[in-house]
Amino acid sequence: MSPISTPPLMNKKVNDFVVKFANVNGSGSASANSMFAKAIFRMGIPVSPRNIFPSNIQGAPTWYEVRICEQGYLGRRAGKVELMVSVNPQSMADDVNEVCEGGYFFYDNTYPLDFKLIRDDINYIGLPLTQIVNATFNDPRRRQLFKNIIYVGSLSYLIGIEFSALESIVADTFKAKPKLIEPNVSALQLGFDEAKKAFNEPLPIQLERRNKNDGKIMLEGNAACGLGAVYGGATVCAWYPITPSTSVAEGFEKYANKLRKDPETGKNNFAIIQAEDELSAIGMVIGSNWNGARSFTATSGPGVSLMQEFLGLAYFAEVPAVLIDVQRAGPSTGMPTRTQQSDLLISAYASHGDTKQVCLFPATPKECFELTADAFDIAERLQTPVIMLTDLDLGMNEHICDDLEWDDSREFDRGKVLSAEDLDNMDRFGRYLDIDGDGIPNRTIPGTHAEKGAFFTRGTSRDEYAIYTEKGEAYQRNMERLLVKWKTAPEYLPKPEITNRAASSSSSGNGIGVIHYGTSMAATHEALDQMSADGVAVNDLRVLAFPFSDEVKAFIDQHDQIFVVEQNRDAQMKTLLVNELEVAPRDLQSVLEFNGDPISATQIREGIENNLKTDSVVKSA
Amino acid sequence: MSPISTPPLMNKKVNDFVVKFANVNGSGSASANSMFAKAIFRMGIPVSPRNIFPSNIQGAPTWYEVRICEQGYLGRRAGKVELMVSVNPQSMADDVNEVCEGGYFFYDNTYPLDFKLIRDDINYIGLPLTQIVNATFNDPRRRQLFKNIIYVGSLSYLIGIEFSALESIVADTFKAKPKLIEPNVSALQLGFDEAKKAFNEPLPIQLERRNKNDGKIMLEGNAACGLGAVYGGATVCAWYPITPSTSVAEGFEKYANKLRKDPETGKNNFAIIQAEDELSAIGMVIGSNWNGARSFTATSGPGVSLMQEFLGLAYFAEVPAVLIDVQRAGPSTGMPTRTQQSDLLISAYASHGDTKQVCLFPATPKECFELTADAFDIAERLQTPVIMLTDLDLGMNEHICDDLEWDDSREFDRGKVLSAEDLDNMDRFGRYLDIDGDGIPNRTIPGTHAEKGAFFTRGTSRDEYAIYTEKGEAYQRNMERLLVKWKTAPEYLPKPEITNRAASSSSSGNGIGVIHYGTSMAATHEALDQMSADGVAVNDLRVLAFPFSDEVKAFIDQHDQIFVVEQNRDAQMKTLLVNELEVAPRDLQSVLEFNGDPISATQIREGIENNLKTDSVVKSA
Amino acid sequence: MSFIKPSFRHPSAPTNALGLTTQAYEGGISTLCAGCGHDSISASIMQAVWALNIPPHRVAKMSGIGCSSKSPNYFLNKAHGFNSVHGRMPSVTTGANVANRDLLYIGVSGDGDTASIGMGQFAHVIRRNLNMTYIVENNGCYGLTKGQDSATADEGHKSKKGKINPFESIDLVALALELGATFVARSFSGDKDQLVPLLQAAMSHKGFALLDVVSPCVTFNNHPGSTKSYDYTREHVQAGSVVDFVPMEQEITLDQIKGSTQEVALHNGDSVRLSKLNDNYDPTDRVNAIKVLHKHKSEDKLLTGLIYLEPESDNFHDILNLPETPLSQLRENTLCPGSAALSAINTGLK
Amino acid sequence: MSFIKPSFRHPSAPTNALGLTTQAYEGGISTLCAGCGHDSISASIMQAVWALNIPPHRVAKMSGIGCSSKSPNYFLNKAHGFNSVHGRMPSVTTGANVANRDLLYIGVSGDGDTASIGMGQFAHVIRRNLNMTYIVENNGCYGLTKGQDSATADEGHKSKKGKINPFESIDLVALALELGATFVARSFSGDKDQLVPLLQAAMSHKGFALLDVVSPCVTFNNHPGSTKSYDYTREHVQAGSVVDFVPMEQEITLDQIKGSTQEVALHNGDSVRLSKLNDNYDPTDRVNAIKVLHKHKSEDKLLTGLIYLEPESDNFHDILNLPETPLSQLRENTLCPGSAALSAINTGLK
Ligand SMILES: Cc1ncc(C[n+]2csc(CCOP(=O)(O)OP(=O)(O)O)c2C)c(N)n1
Ligand SMILES: Cc1ncc(C[n+]2csc(CCOP(=O)(O)OP(=O)(O)O)c2C)c(N)n1
Ligand code: SF4
Ligand code: SF4
Ligand SMILES: [Mg+2]
Ligand SMILES: [Mg+2]
Repeated sequence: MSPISTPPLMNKKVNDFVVKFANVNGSGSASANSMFAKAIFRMGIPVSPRNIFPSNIQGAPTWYEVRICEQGYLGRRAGKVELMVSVNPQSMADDVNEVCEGGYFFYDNTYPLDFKLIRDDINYIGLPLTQIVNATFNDPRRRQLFKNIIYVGSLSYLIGIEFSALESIVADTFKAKPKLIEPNVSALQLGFDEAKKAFNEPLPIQLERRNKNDGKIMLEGNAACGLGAVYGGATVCAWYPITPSTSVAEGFEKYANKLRKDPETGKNNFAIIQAEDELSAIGMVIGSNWNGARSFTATSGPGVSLMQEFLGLAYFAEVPAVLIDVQRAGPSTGMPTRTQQSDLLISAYASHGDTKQVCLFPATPKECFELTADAFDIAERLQTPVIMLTDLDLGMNEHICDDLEWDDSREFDRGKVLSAEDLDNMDRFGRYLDIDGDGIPNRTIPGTHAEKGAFFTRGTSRDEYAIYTEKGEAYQRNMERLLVKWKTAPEYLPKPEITNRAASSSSSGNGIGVIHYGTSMAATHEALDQMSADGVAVNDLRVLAFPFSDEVKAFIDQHDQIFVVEQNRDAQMKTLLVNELEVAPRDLQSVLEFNGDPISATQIREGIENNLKTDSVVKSA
Repeated sequence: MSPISTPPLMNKKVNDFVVKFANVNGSGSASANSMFAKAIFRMGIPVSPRNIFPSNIQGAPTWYEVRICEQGYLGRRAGKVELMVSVNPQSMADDVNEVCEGGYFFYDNTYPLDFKLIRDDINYIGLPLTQIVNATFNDPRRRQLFKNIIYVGSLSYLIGIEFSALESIVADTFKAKPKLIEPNVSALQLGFDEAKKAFNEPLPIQLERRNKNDGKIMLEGNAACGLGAVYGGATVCAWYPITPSTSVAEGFEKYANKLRKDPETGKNNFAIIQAEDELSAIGMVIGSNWNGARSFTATSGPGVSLMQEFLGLAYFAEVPAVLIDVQRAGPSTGMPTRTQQSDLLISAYASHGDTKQVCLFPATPKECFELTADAFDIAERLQTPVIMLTDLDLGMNEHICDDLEWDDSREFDRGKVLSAEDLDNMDRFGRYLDIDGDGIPNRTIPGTHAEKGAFFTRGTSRDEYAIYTEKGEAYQRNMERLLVKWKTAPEYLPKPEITNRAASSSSSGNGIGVIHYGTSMAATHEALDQMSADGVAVNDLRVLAFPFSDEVKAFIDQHDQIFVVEQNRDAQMKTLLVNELEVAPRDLQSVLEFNGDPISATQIREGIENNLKTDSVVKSA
Repeated sequence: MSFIKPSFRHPSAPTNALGLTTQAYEGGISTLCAGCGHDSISASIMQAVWALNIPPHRVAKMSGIGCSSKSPNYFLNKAHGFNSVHGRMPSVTTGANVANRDLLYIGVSGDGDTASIGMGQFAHVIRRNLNMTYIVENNGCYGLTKGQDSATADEGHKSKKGKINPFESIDLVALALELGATFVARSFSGDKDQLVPLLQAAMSHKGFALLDVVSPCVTFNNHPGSTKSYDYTREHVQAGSVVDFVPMEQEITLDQIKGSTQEVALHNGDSVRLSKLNDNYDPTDRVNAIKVLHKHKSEDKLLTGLIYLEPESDNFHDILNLPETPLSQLRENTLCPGSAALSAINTGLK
Repeated sequence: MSFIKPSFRHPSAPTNALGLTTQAYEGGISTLCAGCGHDSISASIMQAVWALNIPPHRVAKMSGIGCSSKSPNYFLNKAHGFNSVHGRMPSVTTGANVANRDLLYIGVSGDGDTASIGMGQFAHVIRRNLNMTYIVENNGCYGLTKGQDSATADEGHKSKKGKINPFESIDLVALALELGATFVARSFSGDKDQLVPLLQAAMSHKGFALLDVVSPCVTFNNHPGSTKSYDYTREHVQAGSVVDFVPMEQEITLDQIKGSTQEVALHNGDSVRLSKLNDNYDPTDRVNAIKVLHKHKSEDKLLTGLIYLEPESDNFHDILNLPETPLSQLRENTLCPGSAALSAINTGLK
């Protein structure tokens, strides 16, 4: 099929390759692309699709990179791709170069290929897509839309997507508009048939049905956060649009409309407020929580910067608040459609003065769901803001994860909120009095009691009874109590997840440990499993929360060499570990990736192997 | 003089005691108080006065604590005071308790003293101040104002302030309103005479003329910053009122009006803009600097929180900016009229994403002057924001320091700004191209050249030629260049100041080192000199800038035990040292004070001595 | 610090319908300067809430930062208060209000807090027609930071330091009208007779009510040359529709009402009685209100009174389609859809 | 991405007084959606600057964040631009402008950028009467974040997703009038004949000039039900004082001018010629302008044209008493008082 010489042949690869689609944004390719990934999911094969989109609305190049991985590794696979589906002339030159040796470049051959795009080490497979749609449809919009469906049909033939899987997705997608089912299936069939006609045999990269996705779903992290907020009892969502966090509020809206409308009155048992900016959004969240309603906001880096003053108020006045930061590449506007984990410092020590903020780090949509729901309990229990740090990769891409679960016996933990009865039964109420020795005082909600419990919430110094004071001792007592609370915090936070790959500790040392968090998980596990398979055992600990629980320190102490994997330039998690656990910085080596792409196993493995101290290596069992 | 029993006698103390005035704020005591301190200054005796004022405007207790210290230590002296001048009934109970054993409580005995205020271990000295003023003046406002002058006159007698020093101050103060000189001098004389009449001898605490203040001035740090900005060539000051920074802009205004009005046209060669908030203030500063005018703002913690987004933009787009943060006790509104050093983290790593910001830490008004002027050179040389961290103690109190100096041959360092000619003589201009290998690119000012040098400044990712890009490699190159610039930075920053007290390094170890910064200087030096006198030699290093120069790391390496003295709860400088220099946290021990009072030598000495490892002690020479 | 509890206890200590004397509505000792206009407003607020028979603990006192924003400390001790951050009272109040629609929200702000740093939130809380009373204690300066001109300082006004303000002032009343506020009034801290009924009407209004109250800063802005001093204000006040608030049960007649009167119904069934300067003034005509306002301004007169009222409008609770039960009172059974619903969702994600 | 360079090259390539063709005023290739109103505005801006004979590099292009705020990239490549942060263009422009009074400042913002997050800075840059042209590319939505309603979305307007907007829109023109803006105009991206002269007049005005330009978002806000679509706007536009800009040297006559005309002098000696719909309309009467605006609105008409102009007013440079030489050009000799002055200061501090 190659126009010039015979390219190298590719060995047959089953369920282990990458397909990348080069589209134009705003051209409606998104639904065709997701149909492609979903069909593979339904075939029981682990698959991880990722959108790579520009910070503009229409007409710019956009890619959809789908990794298929029998072994279930869902992180980004670095390197070139086996199959490029090129439907964007604009980016073709770059796209051609992305194909691996012996790989395939699928393109619309209605027009001849520019000879400059010809490489002799890859295979070109052309189908006259434009010609086909022009011959089939009259309406230009349909031509555009169905072109995408047609190439999915062709791929069905070329790499073995079960046609029935595609059909089932079409049926599900257009359940509400059944008239659209038939044309879509026809378009798929057309693509299939045309490909079959043109190519006498399918490609050596092939999909084969498995059953690896039983008990699993495919979901975007942001939607999962929105759903988690519904389950966690959030009633007020105040937000301001910003990529890549917008779909958190949209997710909440979608699920709340479905699950939270009063069936009798039609009233909303929730409120969604598009604020005028992020300062206002977090102000509303603080106001609602102060007044007894669970409330949250979602934003990204620039929003977190704008929320600093309010975060300091909430820390110091001890008002619960939940903030979901879907991180993107900073600083400043940075690369707003690329991923990064670089808002740790601004979150953990948000605001001027001495402050410390609780942070959560989910790694999967399921954890987005769970930790969002938990965040409300944590915020009320600890009476402080909880900042959940997810990222664009997790938030805006569909990821396979386990089915979501909910324990119906679970009750919201409202923390130490006093009822009117409690107030009646107590002496003087002291809002900032540490009665239990855990640094967490009692709290009252406005309107609770006619005579007792009212106080003036403020960002200024006050004594245990919330009376304004400028006395240094009272101020200091309060600040020290906040540290006691900080020590209490891990008790209420999710524990780290530890995976031991090393045989039980050898005498020569305890080997290598890797610390990571959030979306570095998949790639880290992949890298370490590979190393393990190659005889080098590496344990890992995934941090789920800040402040750290003792297990994190123990893990560091138990290993001879520790790597910290992060998707930022400045090793921000390392800074937190060093600062809070009093670990020596030179005991933590960083593996950093910060170019905006999700980190890959290859990068992690290289980062570790290039820096291994041979005496800390422990062989895998 | 004591109403009940004979209190212990105090030994004679010359030039080494503390006098504290308890006033009502808004009562006009400020000028009388400062006359008191200034007179001592003019007697050639080291003196350090401090205002302790409430966060309200009128009627609340306010104190003025004046330390007189022959040896020249200007830090706050902790502990009780030798003489309390009590003119505020409201705070009398507390004030009485502040007097040291055998000390003196000076009060208005027009009304009898509440017996509950009687301690038998101190001396009460009463003068009928109210009665005197009522007999002397008719106008209630004059009665109020002159009461303050009268007690200064009395003190002149009681502790030996040279009357001529007071007279000279009155003459200077009312140079423009000579009619006021006589009544003020008379009031002083009246106080003097009444005291002499009432008490047959002066107190055992006495002032004696010295010549320690030759070549010295007395100035507030904030005014010095304002003056430094005039000398540093700032033309635009954009600010928003906030305690304790307001007087920086006021200082700039005062000096600019005096020194920067065009004598011919009467036009202002400067602009002062009271912005609508801090976001706007920093935005204006960035706009001015971008457009080639040196510009700065001054604020305090809450303002720094609000400026985060813009600080990230300036870091990433590489726009110079100067920000003076006069720190106060946080978090949130905190204790707005108390001092603290707790905005280090929010400044050093300001904004979301990976950012690092240049910070300066002056310790004296002279340094406020110099570092403010330098800050503009640094900001333009490094093309980045420079955040100067001073504090309420330094900014709002008069401190003795060396005469200000200026080298008339000094030129502003505008950094790598290209002229039209430069542009003509070069190939393609690359705004973000690292030509010199120091990470600092060339810069152009709008309007310079008709054809070349224009570019689009932005907070988004771009390549070396300022062309928008979403390519990960280009983004990464840029972020790495910023790190190169960061490494270059110390070259242009003030070096740390090291004081060696230990004899040259002994074989057993290199002893103890103390790291401090800003207003902890005076108290640290005092503490270490004391220890040295007592045989324990301790060296110290004062940090003047962030990022740290190599000397800081070397100092840490050279000592067996390092203490870091800070006025915050969370050891923020330690965090920076650990993070940037890869020092082990356990090698840095913190001495922290954060209750809002300026740190004292006593606290520092205790903090060190309670934690001394005996094997790191080196005897002083 | 005034040391005077702004109290207004009557010898016979009358009680309201709840059986409470005004004492139950008092606050802490004021730390404001003696004579500060803000303290008079606090006294009027207590009086109004008392007269409206609202239990003190059913009020939420919201504020930003400034002398004015401190003042909620000095009334209604039994009510919760939230002294938030500078210029952001509206957002905090919006959140609080959406959480619990059953409290009465009294927001107290200053002209610095509102017209400078808070301008954006001010505009948007109006746009949302949040059910609250928004009081600007307007002294034309930044009291707490020692008297800088604020954005409501009049052009040509002379500051205590002698500087002439070169900027046109922002008229919050005109702005609120333009932004669609549904209740707009102005008063003077020294005119309790007008202020108390206006407060009552504002608090009874079901929607956003702005009350711009000229409140002299005795310390920094009460000198000759100031256009926000007691003297200047007294001289330039032009009482527009003087207001009397008429609770459903009982009609109060005030002697101060001059001219012909018109009764405008409020949402809760109560009504305000307007006393107008001339018969053409219709306080429900927004465009006319803007015109009259500008006319008074051009004549150097300060129009006070109820300037605009839109009795029927959807407030933010209506817009959000909220249930009668406050959101803060909903519990797990209402809020959490449970595992069965989750299974269905899982199925949809396969 | 339109791939079309918004160029307007004429076959005969006319040159302006500087001898430049319009080509010298072009920008980069637009990455906005094909058909986006913003691109038309860019083209009009180029045309206006060209026609005003301003050298391209003497312009500073200022913006916030949004599709609209990106557009300065697509005109005047030879001018510096500053794409700052969301909603804060006014402050950056204020700083820049004070630094160098000699450039022409063109600020481009969006309705999200201005009426929501940027509301405070918008109000205050008006209050300062900064000498700039402030263009709001008003599409009633947040284009760049995919079409959420903005605060200028009209009440009752239907979003692409089918939601009805329950909030009253903020009318930036009315607001600017109320806040004292000295030049206020509205236009439509599709009406170049009106837009170009308005831009020229705005750029010649010595003070703050607001140009609110309805600029349909073809992708998210150009559907039936939208009140900011091309169709809706075309139908509802009511051209008020249509404007022709008359440079001092040469008079342009435009056929579009209807009705009687009135010439209003601009500060720089040029003038604008107004074509009024009726003889009573006086664009220098602020209160009347507000009234007329509201009247049109109540009749569901969108008034475009030059709505208000105050030809004589102190702009921010005057208020700050700045010298003729831009501050950015002052050097050590002027700025640094030197050691002798410092000695005197030292003496005063003894
Ligand atoms: C973010 C922030 N900036 C500045 C301040 C300082 N500050 C405190 S009160 C105030 C102005 C108060 O003026 P206004 O709202 O008019 O209240 P007033 O004191 O006049 O009643 C300012 C600027 C602050 N607390 N927070
Ligand atoms: C602080 C901050 N918040 C949110 C965003 C996300 N954001 C980018 S553009 C935009 C709105 C743009 O709307 P508008 O100004 O109307 O411009 P348009 O795209 O419609 O031209 C928003 C909210 C951001 N960049 N920064
Ligand atoms: S400073 Fe002014 S506003 Fe503040 S309390 Fe005093 S009089 Fe009132
Ligand atoms: S999304 Fe709308 S505003 Fe943005 S470029 Fe496209 S059409 Fe224009
Ligand atoms: Mg005020
Ligand atoms: Mg828009």
